[in-house]
Amino acid sequence: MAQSKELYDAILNGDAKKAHAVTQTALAVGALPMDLISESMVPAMDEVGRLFEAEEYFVPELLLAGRAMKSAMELLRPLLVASGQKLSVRVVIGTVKGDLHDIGKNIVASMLEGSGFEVIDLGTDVSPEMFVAAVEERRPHIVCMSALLTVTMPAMKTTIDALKTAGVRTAVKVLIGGAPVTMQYAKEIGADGYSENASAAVGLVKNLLTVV
Amino acid sequence: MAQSKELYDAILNGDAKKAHAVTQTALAVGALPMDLISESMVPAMDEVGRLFEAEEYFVPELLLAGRAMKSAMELLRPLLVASGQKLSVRVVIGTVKGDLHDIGKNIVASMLEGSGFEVIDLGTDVSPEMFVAAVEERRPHIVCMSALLTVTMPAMKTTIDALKTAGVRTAVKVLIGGAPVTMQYAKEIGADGYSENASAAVGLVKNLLTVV
Amino acid sequence: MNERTIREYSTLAIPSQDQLLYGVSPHPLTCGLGLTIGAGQVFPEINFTLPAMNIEPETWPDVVAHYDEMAAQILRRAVSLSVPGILLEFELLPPMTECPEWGAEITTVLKRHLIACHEKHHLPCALRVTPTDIRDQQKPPLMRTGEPWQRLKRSLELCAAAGADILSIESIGGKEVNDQALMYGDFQGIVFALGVLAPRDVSWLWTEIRDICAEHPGVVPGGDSACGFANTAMQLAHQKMLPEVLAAVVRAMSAVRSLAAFEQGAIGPSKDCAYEGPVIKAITGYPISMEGKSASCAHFSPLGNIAAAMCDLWSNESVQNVRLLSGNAPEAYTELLAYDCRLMNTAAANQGGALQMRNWMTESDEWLSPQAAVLSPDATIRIAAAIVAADTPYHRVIAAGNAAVRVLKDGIERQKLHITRKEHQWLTRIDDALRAFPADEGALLLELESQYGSLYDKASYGL
Amino acid sequence: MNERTIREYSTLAIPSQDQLLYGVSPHPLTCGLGLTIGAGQVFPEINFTLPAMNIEPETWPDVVAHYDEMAAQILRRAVSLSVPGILLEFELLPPMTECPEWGAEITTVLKRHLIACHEKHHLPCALRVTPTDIRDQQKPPLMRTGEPWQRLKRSLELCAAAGADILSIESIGGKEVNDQALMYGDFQGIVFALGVLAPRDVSWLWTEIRDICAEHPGVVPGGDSACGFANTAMQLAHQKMLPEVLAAVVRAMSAVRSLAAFEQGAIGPSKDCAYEGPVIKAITGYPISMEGKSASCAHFSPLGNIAAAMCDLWSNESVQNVRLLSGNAPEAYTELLAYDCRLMNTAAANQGGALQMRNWMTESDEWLSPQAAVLSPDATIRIAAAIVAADTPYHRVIAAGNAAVRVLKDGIERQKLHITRKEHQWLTRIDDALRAFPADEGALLLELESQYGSLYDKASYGL
Ligand code: B12
Ligand code: B12
Ligand code: SF4
Ligand code: SF4
Ligand SMILES: [Zn+2]
Ligand SMILES: [Zn+2]
Ligand SMILES: [Zn+2]
Repeated sequence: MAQSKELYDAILNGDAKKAHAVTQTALAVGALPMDLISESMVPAMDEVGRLFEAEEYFVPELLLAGRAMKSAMELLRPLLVASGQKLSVRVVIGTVKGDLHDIGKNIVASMLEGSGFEVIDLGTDVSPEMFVAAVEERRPHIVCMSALLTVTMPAMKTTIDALKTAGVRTAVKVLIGGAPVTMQYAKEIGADGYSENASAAVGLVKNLLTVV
Repeated sequence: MAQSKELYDAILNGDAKKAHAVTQTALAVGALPMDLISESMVPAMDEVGRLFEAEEYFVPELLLAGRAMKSAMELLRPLLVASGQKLSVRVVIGTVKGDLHDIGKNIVASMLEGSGFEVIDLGTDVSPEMFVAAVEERRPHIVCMSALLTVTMPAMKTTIDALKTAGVRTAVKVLIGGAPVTMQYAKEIGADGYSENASAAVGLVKNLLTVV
Repeated sequence: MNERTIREYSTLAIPSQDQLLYGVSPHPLTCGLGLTIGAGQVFPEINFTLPAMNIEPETWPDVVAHYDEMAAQILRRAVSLSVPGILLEFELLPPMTECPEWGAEITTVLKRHLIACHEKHHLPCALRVTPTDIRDQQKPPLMRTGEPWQRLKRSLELCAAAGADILSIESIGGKEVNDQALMYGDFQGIVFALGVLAPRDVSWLWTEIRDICAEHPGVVPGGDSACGFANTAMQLAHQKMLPEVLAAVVRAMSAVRSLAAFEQGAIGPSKDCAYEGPVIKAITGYPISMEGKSASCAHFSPLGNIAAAMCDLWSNESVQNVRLLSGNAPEAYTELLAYDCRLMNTAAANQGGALQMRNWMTESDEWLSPQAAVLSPDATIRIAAAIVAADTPYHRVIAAGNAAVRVLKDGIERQKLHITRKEHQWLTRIDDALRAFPADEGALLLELESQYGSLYDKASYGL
Repeated sequence: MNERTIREYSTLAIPSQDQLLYGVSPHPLTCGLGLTIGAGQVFPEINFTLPAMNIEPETWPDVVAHYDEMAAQILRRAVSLSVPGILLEFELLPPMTECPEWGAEITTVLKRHLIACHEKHHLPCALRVTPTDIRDQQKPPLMRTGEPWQRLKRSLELCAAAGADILSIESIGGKEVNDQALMYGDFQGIVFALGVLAPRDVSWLWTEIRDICAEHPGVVPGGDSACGFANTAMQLAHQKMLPEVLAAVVRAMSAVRSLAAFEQGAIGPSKDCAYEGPVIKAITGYPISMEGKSASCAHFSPLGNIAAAMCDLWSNESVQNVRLLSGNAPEAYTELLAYDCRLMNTAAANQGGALQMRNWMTESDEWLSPQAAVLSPDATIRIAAAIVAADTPYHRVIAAGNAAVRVLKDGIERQKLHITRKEHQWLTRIDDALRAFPADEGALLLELESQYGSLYDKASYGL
């Protein structure tokens, strides 16, 4: 399909404007939203992921592709919602209380978005109360916490405890990450997963969802 | 007192034969055992400790002095026991199960002996059961455990648990040490104390006794 | 909007790379308890931090106990290895800056150890204290006003009063723009952050720090670090998230903002994690601290040996108080630093030895990574010369970037440096971007307004 | 009782200290996956172990996961830093030797990583496996018979079958006497342990190991270490429990027992913790592994740089799999080793560079500690020459002790070495003791019978 290839390329090249335009044209000539997603957009993002793994793409290419994907999705999302299709898996993400490092967290967020998840980014220095509130109000499937300081790592545990106290711990899967975090620590504090880097984080989320 | 000075010197110089002989003579001319101990022997061992701290003495001098002290004590102990004087604090010491390193443990044992404590050395590779049996049979005031391997450190906890199960944990104070051991680990497993080296270990035992 | 005119540093304090050696700098610095830095010997700078734990009133006694233990063990090792001098760095953790009294308390504890050790063993030593730049707590961050700045200022003051010998900081002005620009590989945004915003903040901040030092006799204004810019890029390149050539060019450009601290009165030693140090040293002649393989406890790098080539202090960046088989990690890294320094000083004690050793350290890493290539003595002089030849921070950043690109291209041409096709494309892209900048920083500001305008507070930069 | 006659090594393979350099040995060794040791370059030997944890059937999967993770991270770093080759050492922990299948399983896991890495990145590499000498489980220990020896033998066999490229051991024959003699500073007992008991055990044990290797083509009999003797003395001296001069003399004497392994067929590389390595290299010409500042994770030492002067592999001794700020400690120490080796190799690539660098490494530490003084190239040749000039292990140990005492006394006379009054007394005492030994080892055995006879099993030493 010609159109599909154009959208595919626009995303691969991180061209948001083009992606938007191509999608608009495709919809006008009657393409189905789900087809565009599954035949052009998802394969494009898969290829982006592959190129990144192969060290052919760096983060900038990745983020630009994600941005292009997003601009196409802006057109598709209302149509999908209207047609009642359950689409999006929601992820709440933030850097824990006391910690202002956000680069790693941002990359994880962007890659999750790039993979089609709905990401709610709470920013940095996020208190346990703020995480709890976000879970209660936004009903995400996944909560991601990032910490780069050894002295803020304990806030991950505090946050999990707060989710328990609020009675919402079982409603979400909790993932943690950041340089000082280890798998063992994740086990210790009762998180559902940990990964060393952003691409593994995407895999982790996908795996967890098959279990949700 | 001339005689006292001779005994003092014999111990300081690590001359076991001389210490024995001098003590014998002193007792023959009517010296009181407790006087010999408090006026000659304890001050001599204190001086040995001081020289060691000042890096004037090495372990060999320390051990030889301890040996001299012991040879004098052999003569005094029966007299003290006969006169009903409560003298000795008993320490059970050993390297934990799976661990064969014993040099550090031996030094701690020797220094405790040198300081006048009764030391029961269970050797290396000592199982929790053996520690429990020793506590039940010998009724020590203190149990000392040594471990040099990170993989045998957990045996310290197992041993403390075994003491609890046997109902004798509260009857003794438990000290632990060895290169990989930390104060924090001691706290974690509920030991009563930890020290980094043998001379500090002696101080530790003395401190604990004022609390026993 | 005015472009600020730069008065100082239109020439190099060390004009030739043959004089750019480790252990010596034109303006040696005597500080603390008899420690003279840059007068012939390299000394260890040891930096240490807490293991994973909470900092709160209940755990505070444990926190103090950790620092107490670390200082005792570090100094024990230093004495036992007869180091000729040592610098301790205390980098405050955020809660210790939030609550300035806490940072000051630890400062006191550490200084007490140094004094005791100096009295007993005559060890020349000093204490560097680095409060956390906590000004980025709101978005956009306020740099010159507001609660965070007030606390940071008080932290600097209280630490100075409590016994700091050197004050340093890793300031973050401009980072709010740089972070995003870096992640999107947007070279314009990076130049704006490093050439317009950051130097303005550094200049302002260091007049404050200089004044605080002036009020506390004996306390030295040390230096700043482009850590949040260039080391972030390095970490990202290390994780294959950014091209190495981009990280290398960012490194060179970051020197301009750190230089601004010296223009306002900093006199060194610059921060260990400031790999822009050699450029600073070539320009100002003040001693610098560096870290490389010695900082493998804190981060990996392609700069293990070359980083030492021109250092005056040799550091481990940071290590947690965790137990290793030998003892605690801070003591272990003290031993490492002590021997590395001893080897450098031994070579330097021989005629021509420092130059020989420096060249080997350089040769060891120079062409294995673009990030190492821009750190060689040759590259240092080229970048430094380009900077002083330009007139404003904005132009200096472009000049530094250009010089770095030349260093890399020359290496490629001489078939010394080998990079992937992908890295090549990026290098060309950067080269092109550098040619396309407007002559005037005001024009760039306008151009980027829609993209970055909401990220930063103009008043915080006097804009 | 017969004195055994020594056939081999009556001359030095490297007779002059100018040829005694790092990275090169007369008999280079090719092993594992294309790794050639001693042919010009120094490679990292990285050794790694578990954090504090139990080893038991329930935790076994965690144990395997730790080794898996460590191997992956170490090799990732090695590749990322383009090391020209690497040796991994797996030192079994006691339960892994008690249960030989366990040790073999980890061996398999590690070898699998090496093979994959070699295939993907063409990294020359090899695996050294060192089972624990568990023969000292009863008192007195049985060396040649009994359950512990059977398990140890099986462990060596299974590890060889599972993919070990080099077999090594740190054998403990004679230690049962040496431990006590050392603590009482009884020089007679020490000489008896190191000159009579230990060499007999090493000779016997290494015919066994040589035979096991012969049955597993490609598996190399590496070397032994006097760790339980000389490094124990070093640790005790470090803690100010024994005089440094005693530890230094013990070090020199310990070479005799480790040499016995080579007389029976070991061909290197000798063990990292065997600081007697340079003497072995001078005598046999086989490559050696050493450790110094690089092993600060495992133990402190006064030998940080000098230990590298003549090494062919540069090791970290052992590090636990604990998290540092950069990553896990084994990966961090891999980085350190990689850069240290790179610097040495860079110098060696220049004409005369290896000699120059070696001399600086030597000069760095040589006279700051008696333990360093006996490790210099000059001291190495003197001790090695004294050893080969004597006829039996007993006489060799006395000769090595004498040579070490001369090295120290010369250093003092030339006012290079400065030791305390107390250390002086000990040196004199040792010197006197060395003169007073009977000519015949049988006489010494009789003399010490009452004091040490109960500590060791005569049959275990063929006595
Ligand atoms: C850049 C940086 C900064 C920048 C931060 C910029 C920013 N906007 O984030 C600045 C300069 C501001 C900074 C400040 C400080 N820093 Co800082 N910083 C770093 C540095 C060099 C790189 C961090 C980074 O961005 N890495 C790149 C990203 C991509 O990697 P990442 O964060 O690990 O994320 C990846 C994975 O971990 C994972 N991941 C991350 N989050 C999550 C979440 C989930 C759910 C999952 C699954 C995965 C995942 O995926 C990511 C992509 O692959 C590190 C050094 C290091 N070794 O990491 C120090 C470091 C973290 N900082 C440190 C320190 C001490 C500080 C300061 C306290 C310094 C000071 N005294 O002022 C302040 C603290 C500020 C605060 N309150 O938080 C120390 C921490 C020491 C400790 N005791 O914990 C470090 C380790 C440096 C060191 N070696 O000493 N820092
Ligand atoms: C000598 C030595 C040996 C000798 C032991 C001789 C003997 N009879 O003890 C030999 C060669 C036999 C040996 C064998 C092994 N060893 Co070993 N050994 C050492 C070494 C070099 C020195 C230990 C020592 O004696 N120190 C001197 C004494 C005086 O110090 P100390 O024991 O710490 O004791 C002091 C204090 O800790 C304190 N203290 C000690 N106990 C107590 C108790 C109490 C109650 C208190 C209050 C205080 C206290 O006071 C003492 C005096 O100040 C250390 C290295 C090191 N960094 O410690 C490795 C070391 C302990 N060994 C190690 C290893 C791996 C082994 C082996 C497994 C090697 C192998 N693969 O074959 C085997 C294990 C044998 C076994 N089953 O236990 C590792 C442990 C690693 C780990 N994962 O835990 C170490 C740390 C070496 C290293 N850096 O890798 N070893
Ligand atoms: S590289 Fe060092 S100095 Fe920099 S943020 Fe990091 S920690 Fe601070
Ligand atoms: S110094 Fe090394 S090799 Fe030796 S016992 Fe110790 S650990 Fe084993
Ligand atoms: Zn920094
Ligand atoms: Zn730092
Ligand atoms: Zn070893």
